[in-house]
Amino acid sequence: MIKVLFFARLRQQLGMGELRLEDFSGTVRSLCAVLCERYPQWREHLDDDAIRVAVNQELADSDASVAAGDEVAFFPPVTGG
Amino acid sequence: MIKVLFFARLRQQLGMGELRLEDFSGTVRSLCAVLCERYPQWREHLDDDAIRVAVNQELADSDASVAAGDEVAFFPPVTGG
Amino acid sequence: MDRIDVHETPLDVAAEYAALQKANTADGACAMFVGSVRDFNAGSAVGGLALEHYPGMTEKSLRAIVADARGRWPLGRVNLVHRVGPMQVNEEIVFVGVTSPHRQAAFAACQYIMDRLKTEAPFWKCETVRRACGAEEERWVEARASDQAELEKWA
Amino acid sequence: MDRIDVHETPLDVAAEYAALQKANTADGACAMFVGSVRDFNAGSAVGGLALEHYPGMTEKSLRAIVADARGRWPLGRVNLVHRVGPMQVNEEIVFVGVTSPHRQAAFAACQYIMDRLKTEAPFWKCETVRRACGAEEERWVEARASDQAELEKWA
Repeated sequence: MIKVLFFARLRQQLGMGELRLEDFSGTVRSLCAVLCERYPQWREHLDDDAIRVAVNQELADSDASVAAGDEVAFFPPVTGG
Repeated sequence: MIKVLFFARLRQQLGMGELRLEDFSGTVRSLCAVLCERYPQWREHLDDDAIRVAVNQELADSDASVAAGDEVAFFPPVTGG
Repeated sequence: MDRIDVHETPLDVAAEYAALQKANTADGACAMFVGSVRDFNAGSAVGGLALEHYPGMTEKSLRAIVADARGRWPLGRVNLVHRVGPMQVNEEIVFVGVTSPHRQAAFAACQYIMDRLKTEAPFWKCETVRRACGAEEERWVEARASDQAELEKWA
Repeated sequence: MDRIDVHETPLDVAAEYAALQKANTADGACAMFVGSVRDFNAGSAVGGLALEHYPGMTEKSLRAIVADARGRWPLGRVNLVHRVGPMQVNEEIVFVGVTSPHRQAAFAACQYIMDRLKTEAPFWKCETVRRACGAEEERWVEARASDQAELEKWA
């Protein structure tokens, strides 16, 4: 099982902060494709070069691998400080 | 009359913090020559490229003019902060 | 040696400085930065701010940034505190304090930590904006290209 | 707008910060630097310090430096306090605090003020050095070539 998190503006746009996905294994890019297939209205928000990804709480790129037990977070560019 | 001040290490080396000079008019360089003539033992301390000069409380170079009423200070490189 | 903290209560800059300085006889230099809520941003009057973060990742990210700073400069104490949740105009959002025997190292490390934090620590600001008509609305703050550009000087 | 002060009593960093921040809703950034007396310098244990200055020129010099900083960056409040006279190890010598709407301006101006102060404000440090044999002696601190070199980045 994979835990997927969304933050800030993206969380509001998708109307969801967290979901769990059974039986996924692949890259961040393919995870994103799976999500956009399941929720087509997410594509415009999720399939965006500005969106950042963290795998297991570390910044990652689209080629990073994701497997059972991982936590993947999608979020807009950060604006703290 | 010109007021001449010495600070820090230089003040200790010359054994004097302040003196007044009557009837001088010229450059910082010539003022320095007048002082070294009057106090030959000052030459090794005063005639040194490291020594800084301020005329009327602003940093100046050897070519700056000095005239009656001016305050001229000689001091080592600053070390505050 | 490092104090890294994320909390919802107000920052106490005086206490943070005191912790950096107390009985610290080896470091002659302390550089600090405080970021606080402005009353105006991107052309609009701001009435307040709410800071969202990614609880699991935040401290991890801040620790990695501070560790990288320590790898670049000889640092004594490092103190990095970030507030989250709702806050008012003029309240402090972030404190970074760094001590070192050397002034240049303290300044560089403090600025480096802020530049990295601004581009990779998972915080997001949502401003309450006051319209001319008196209405209030919430608006997510946009990331600035200039923050990304600042990173290049450390590459 | 500028607070520039030279005095013999201890610095109060918390009060200086409070003055920079109080009801300052326009500036989101505050960069600060504190220099204090180290216990070790140029290979010797330091027991204390005495700071000599040129009373007539000191504030004039500091005001000129701050005015030049204001000419280079958009600054809100600037607060520059330098202690003179005798002081102990770990006590603060100088505080520089700068606020601005922009983080980069605050950092740059704070560092610029320190770099200029270090090379042109008329202060001289005389350290009390403890020899291995237990004897104490006074020693004028030597200027550093690195301080002069730092100035070049502002040329």
